[in-house]
Amino acid sequence: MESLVQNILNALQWGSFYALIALGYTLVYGVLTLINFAHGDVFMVGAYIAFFVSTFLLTTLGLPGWGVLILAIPLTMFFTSLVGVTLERVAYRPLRRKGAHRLYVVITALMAGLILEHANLAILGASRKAFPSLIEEQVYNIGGVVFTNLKLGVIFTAAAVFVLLNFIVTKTKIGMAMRAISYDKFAVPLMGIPIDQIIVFTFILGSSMAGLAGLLFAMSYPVLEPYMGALIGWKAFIAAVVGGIGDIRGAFIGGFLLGAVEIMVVAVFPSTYRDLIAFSVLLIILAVRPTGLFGVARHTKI
Amino acid sequence: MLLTVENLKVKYGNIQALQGISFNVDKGEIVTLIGANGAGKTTTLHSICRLPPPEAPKVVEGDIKFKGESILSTEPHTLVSVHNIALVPEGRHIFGNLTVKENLTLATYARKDTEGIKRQLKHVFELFPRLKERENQRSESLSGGEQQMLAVGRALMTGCDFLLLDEPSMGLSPLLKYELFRTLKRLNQEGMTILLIEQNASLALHLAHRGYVLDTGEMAAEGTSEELINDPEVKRAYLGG
Amino acid sequence: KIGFNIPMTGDIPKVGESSKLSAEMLKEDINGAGGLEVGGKKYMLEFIYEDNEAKAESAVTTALKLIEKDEVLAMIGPNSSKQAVPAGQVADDNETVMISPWSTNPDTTLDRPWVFRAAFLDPFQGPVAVDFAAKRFSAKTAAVLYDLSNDYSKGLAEIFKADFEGKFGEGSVKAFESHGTKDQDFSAQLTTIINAKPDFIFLPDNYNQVALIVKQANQLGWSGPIMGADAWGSSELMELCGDLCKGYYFSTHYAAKGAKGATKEFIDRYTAKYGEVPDDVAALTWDATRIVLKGIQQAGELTGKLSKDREAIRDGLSSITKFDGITGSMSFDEQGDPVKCAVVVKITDEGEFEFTESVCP
Amino acid sequence: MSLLEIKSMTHRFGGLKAVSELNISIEPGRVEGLIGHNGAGKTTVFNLVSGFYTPTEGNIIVDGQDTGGLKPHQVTALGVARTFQNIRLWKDMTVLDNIRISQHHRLGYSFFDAVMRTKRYMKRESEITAEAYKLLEELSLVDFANEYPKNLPYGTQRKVEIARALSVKPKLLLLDEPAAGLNSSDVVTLINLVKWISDNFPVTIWMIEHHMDVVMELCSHIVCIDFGETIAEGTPEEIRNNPAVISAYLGDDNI
Amino acid sequence: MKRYNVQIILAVALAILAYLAQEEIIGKYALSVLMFMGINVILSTSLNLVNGYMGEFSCGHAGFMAVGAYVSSVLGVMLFAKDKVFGPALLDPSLSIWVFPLIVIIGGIAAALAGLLVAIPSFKTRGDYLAIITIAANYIVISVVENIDTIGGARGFMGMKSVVKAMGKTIDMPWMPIWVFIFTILSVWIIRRFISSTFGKGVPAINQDEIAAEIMSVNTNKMKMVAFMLSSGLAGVAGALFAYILGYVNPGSFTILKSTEVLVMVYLGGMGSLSGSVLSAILFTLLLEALRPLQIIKWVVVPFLLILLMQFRPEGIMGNRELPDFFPRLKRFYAFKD
Ligand SMILES: Nc1ncnc2c1ncn2[C@@H]1O[C@H](COP(=O)(O)OP(=O)(O)OP(=O)(O)O)[C@@H](O)[C@H]1O
Ligand SMILES: Nc1ncnc2c1ncn2[C@@H]1O[C@H](COP(=O)(O)OP(=O)(O)OP(=O)(O)O)[C@@H](O)[C@H]1O
Ligand SMILES: [Mg+2]
Ligand SMILES: [Mg+2]
Repeated sequence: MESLVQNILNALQWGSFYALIALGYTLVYGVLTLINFAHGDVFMVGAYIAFFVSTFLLTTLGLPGWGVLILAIPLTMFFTSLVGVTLERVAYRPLRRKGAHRLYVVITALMAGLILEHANLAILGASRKAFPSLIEEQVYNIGGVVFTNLKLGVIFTAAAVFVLLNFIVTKTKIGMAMRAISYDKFAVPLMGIPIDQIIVFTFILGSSMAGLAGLLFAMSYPVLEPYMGALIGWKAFIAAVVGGIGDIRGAFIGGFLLGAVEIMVVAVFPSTYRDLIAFSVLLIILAVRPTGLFGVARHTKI
Repeated sequence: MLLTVENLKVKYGNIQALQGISFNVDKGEIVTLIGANGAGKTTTLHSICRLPPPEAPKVVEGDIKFKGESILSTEPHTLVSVHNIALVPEGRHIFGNLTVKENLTLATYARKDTEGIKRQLKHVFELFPRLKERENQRSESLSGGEQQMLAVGRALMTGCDFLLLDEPSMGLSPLLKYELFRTLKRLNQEGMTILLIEQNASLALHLAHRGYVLDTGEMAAEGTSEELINDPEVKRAYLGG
Repeated sequence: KIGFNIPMTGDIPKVGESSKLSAEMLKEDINGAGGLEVGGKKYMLEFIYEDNEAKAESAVTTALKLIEKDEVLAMIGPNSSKQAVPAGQVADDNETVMISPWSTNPDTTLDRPWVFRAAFLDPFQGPVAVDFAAKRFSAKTAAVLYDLSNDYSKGLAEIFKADFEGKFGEGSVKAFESHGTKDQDFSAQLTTIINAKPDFIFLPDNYNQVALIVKQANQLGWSGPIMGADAWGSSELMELCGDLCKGYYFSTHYAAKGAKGATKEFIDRYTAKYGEVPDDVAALTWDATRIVLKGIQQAGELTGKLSKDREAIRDGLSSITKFDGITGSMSFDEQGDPVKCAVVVKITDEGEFEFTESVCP
Repeated sequence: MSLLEIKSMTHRFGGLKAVSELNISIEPGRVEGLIGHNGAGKTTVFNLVSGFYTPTEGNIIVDGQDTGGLKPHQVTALGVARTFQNIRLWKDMTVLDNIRISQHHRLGYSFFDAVMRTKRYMKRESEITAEAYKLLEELSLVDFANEYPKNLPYGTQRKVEIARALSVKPKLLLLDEPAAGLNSSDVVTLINLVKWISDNFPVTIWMIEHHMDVVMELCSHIVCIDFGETIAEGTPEEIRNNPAVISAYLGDDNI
Repeated sequence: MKRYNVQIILAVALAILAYLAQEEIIGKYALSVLMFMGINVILSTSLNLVNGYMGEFSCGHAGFMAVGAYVSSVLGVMLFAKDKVFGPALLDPSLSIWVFPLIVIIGGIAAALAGLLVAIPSFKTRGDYLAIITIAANYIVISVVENIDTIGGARGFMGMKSVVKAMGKTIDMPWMPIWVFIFTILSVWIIRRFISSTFGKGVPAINQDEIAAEIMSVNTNKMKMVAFMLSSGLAGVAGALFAYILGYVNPGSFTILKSTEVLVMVYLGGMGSLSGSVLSAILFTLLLEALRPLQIIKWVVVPFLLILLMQFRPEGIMGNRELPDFFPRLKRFYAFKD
């Protein structure tokens, strides 16, 4: 029993990261139908930015841990969104302007991801970085269920981010504009909407969330390496799709679902079958709901 | 003159779609542009609205002036938000993944006057009661006619005073077609300037004050509606008799 | 002229980097002293580093390029078995000596007279851990967490399990859990393990994962002993793991703290030069390269004819009966595998790897 | 016997009843019309007949065979072809390919024939190509055989779409608003084309159209539906003067 | 006569290649690069069938490659080599020359069956949903292999070299380059013939308008199945050859990274351009070899070059055209589009 509750808690934490990254995938996808394969690596860069920001604040300014954290959150989000926006400006936008097939933009994203990884490797060397611990981690044990303040913080943040993004996308005009662009780019300027601004805004949102995820991730799993974003990025993409890509709720639920499936498979079955079972479960979900949990099949009027 | 088009030459890649056309629209007028398929009517509107690449036709020569100012280098969205020009595009291009209400709201993106928006919405629902009934339906499941109403309603929501319409009656039942034209007339009486493209030339000319006839990228005839209706050339080629 | 077939990009760039740094240091030493003396003549060393991207097919083309185009006398690496096994085939087919510093898969050298290695095999290290744990922790039960996609980790885990259960009976390994190479969250596996209440956890993982696993085990309330294997032995372990790893043990090739003689000298100089304590890859590459050099010296003289020299080097290598490396003294068996001792080290409170016990085959 | 019989067919989209208890039968050899207000369910009826939707209730019988449970391509093989309200040609393939591909149901050779270039393949391929050219010839589209549809004028695209449907060798040809977007002179051409097809091919034509001139000119029998139900049927004359049709559909042309 | 021109040219090319390899005029290194190039050609052309011609976004090509590699390896080792698990050789080694192509083809067939795993969901799903089904399929294949200890699990599987050696002992020829050459040509040839037939043109019809295709008599489900199975089958063939060239397979060689490499080749060449895929596979392989001296920087430079290339040719090297569209004189030799 405790171990079930314990694993639910584990799943919530792990799922939070999938969810946070999946949200970024889904935002960009929701607007441009672009699978931004560089997103996992933007997350990695986010973690590194968090690392540099925190060590700078810790050592050079000598701030206390909690102060560093409070400053590091906005700074990391800001710098990471710069990375995302730069990618958009330098790599994706020119292609869009030329009317390239969207999959060429996807491949460009893939390439951009490779560049981020290996530029990091070339510049910083192969040594892994240890993320400094910013807050005193408290281990609580309630009835055999063990958790830390960090774990709760992560889960709470993911939920808060979801609520915020969901509000932006469904309730505000800018959110409507984002959805409109994904459906029919042609008519958007006719509504007086500056299309490029909306796209940049989307990238800012998505990559700052990746930055936030990077910071939290680095705090929870304090070993940083250039390839850390690749796998989790792919899996978050899968989570986003299973939830119904382009849908904020889908990404959120999908992320937690994937986290839960991975954790629960390990908890119940021999752990060597984890990928096998986890991905089979996802296939079954897609077989039952071919457009993901929240995805709506796009009507083709004929 | 509200809108002046001077010697407009437009290309798609190497294809010259407009060979240098000139026309103008005055405030409060309904002007119609008729012509065969592929004559360049849509191209003309798209050049005015400066659609973003890659759909954009390339203006190689000539000028488009709005209220005496060239609008060739303005960003497309500012035409709507600053100059109050709205286009109802060919093929409707409604946002199918948004509800009817959201489509209408979105069109007010650049507007800040909450009161004005409210009034406008009421007005649109008055013009098209069907839209009110379908307010919360995903708009891609609307029928063709309903979508066309939405496209017009959406253009009105931008708060425009100059409306460009590209074949608005395409696919509409006769009943609705007449209704739409009556609506356009009413809007015009309320002060809206209208530039209308229409396949059904006789209907268009009956509505409009003036008309232009476009033929493979060149202006073939122009005049008041009466003059054109009675022009034997025009009659033979465009009025089906 | 010696070729290095190492992963500088891909999954394990650190391995390539350590190899390269270590080899560079050795080269400077020898060339600084006027070159390597073979049969009375001095030769300047030339090392060629090629990136195999941690990919099997790339390791093969790299090997062929080194052997054929660059005409190296011998090849060091590849390091991990995924690349070393196929590259070993290439080396063997093309009659060029290859020595893998790090690969532990028996297939790498099996029936390949031209292929050698510097590290001991998994079957040896598993029992070392069993014996040590039984003695030191008086353990009767154990739990294992290993990397399923890493053949080193998997092999070691399986051998450990077989040996442990052989000693303490079926079921004494109370949990046998796995994870993937790039995983970062191990909470579910650890929950299972901790609930099984083993006497200790055996963790044959790479040091970067060790850091994460130990931290997460702590967060889940584990306070018992953990024991690891040679892949822990990186200077980065302490940097990544911090205080949490202190007090744990692992078996490895050499102990940095309390090292004497050549080993100590190596460690000190490497540390001074690169600002980090050499990890096991660095030490093994150092030894592997020196073994090759010794093989060359044993060959007597270099004729300048490639195939003949290569053969001479192989014979020279096989004839090495005893080699005193910084990772201990070793000799090669008929497969080209080294016979050498393992040491078990303890991570001290200062974060140093302290010699605890030496286990020889 | 009727070529097509729709028996008390109902179709729902979620809660919306787009077609309700509809009974229509189409007699062979004629040109028939289907009119109705926007959203009346006309296209939905065509989608049901061509097998793209399966009716919630009721049956569709084509030439004596119930199409229940058949896939669209199987219905096509039974002899039902159609055009679309918005042109749906394969835009990046030549007109000739467009025509050839829609003979897929009677290719008569397999994957292995195609890869091995067997005799059968060679024979069928040349037959198919010859038939396609013949059809293009008849519809005087042959000049465009190697053009891409996207580069053709709108009116010609409509015509190519009709040609593509004919290449199926249908017994029943469904035309969904063929005159939409055409200007007056193209409309005249279209009327002549449909007449000519009806006279020269063994095919029954059923069309949806909002252009009253076209419908009145071509159709010998017209059904008018509203909210998925028949509100009137008869000859053009009867329809034109039917008060229900006027109030629900034709409207008042005084602007 | 004209019809046979290409066949003759290819046969001569094969003979020259075999001769050069036999006499070691091209070294083994160059030869191995050539062989991997051939494999990349098979991979990129076969993926182009699904991603370019059919317009799906399959990202798990390496999974099918793995199936082909493992099935043919196990089969070959079982038949012709002594192995710890599979016991002594079942057939006489001299038969290996004749049986080897069969083994490769069986590897392909096994991969084609695995392709069904993806083809069937594709009836209902398109685009990006299908993309992750292929990714999942890739993961599942790897996971299955890792969990089967008889084929080595993560440790990998070997013994294929002895099959290759058996061929060489029977008749002394550079067998692997010959087989790779033959299978590469064969793959391109099959795909080309398939997509130039009216039957095969159902595939791009699905791409351009699936609804129209289904309603205008194309059995879309069947076409998808054929396309997916052909594509994954050829990937399996490539995998089989890959396994025998290396003499060793390891699940780590067939991860999603490998899949993305193939993706890059397809889009670099141009969607729906067969000659583009061939060309880009060749260029890509050469580029990676040529830039070796850059070491770590290589993987910054290569993607950067590719991004630059896409800025200038946003439709890939060839777009959706074929070589003869650029060099009309080639048509004299061979009509690429008939
Ligand atoms: N995006 C484009 N690329 C290339 N050529 C185009 C493009 N759009 C239109 N054309 C060509 O430009 C010419 C004018 O087209 P346009 O769409 O303006 O005609 P139109 O008068 O609106 O016709 P319709 O009544 O069919 O809408 C035509 O010959 C058309 O083929
Ligand atoms: N896929 C769908 N999902 C939900 N509702 C639909 C769908 N397709 C059509 N409808 C609804 O069914 C009704 C009938 O639509 P249909 O397209 O058949 O109309 P129509 O008679 O062809 O109209 P038009 O003349 O405008 O083309 C409409 O109210 C429409 O909103
Ligand atoms: Mg137009
Ligand atoms: Mg309709």
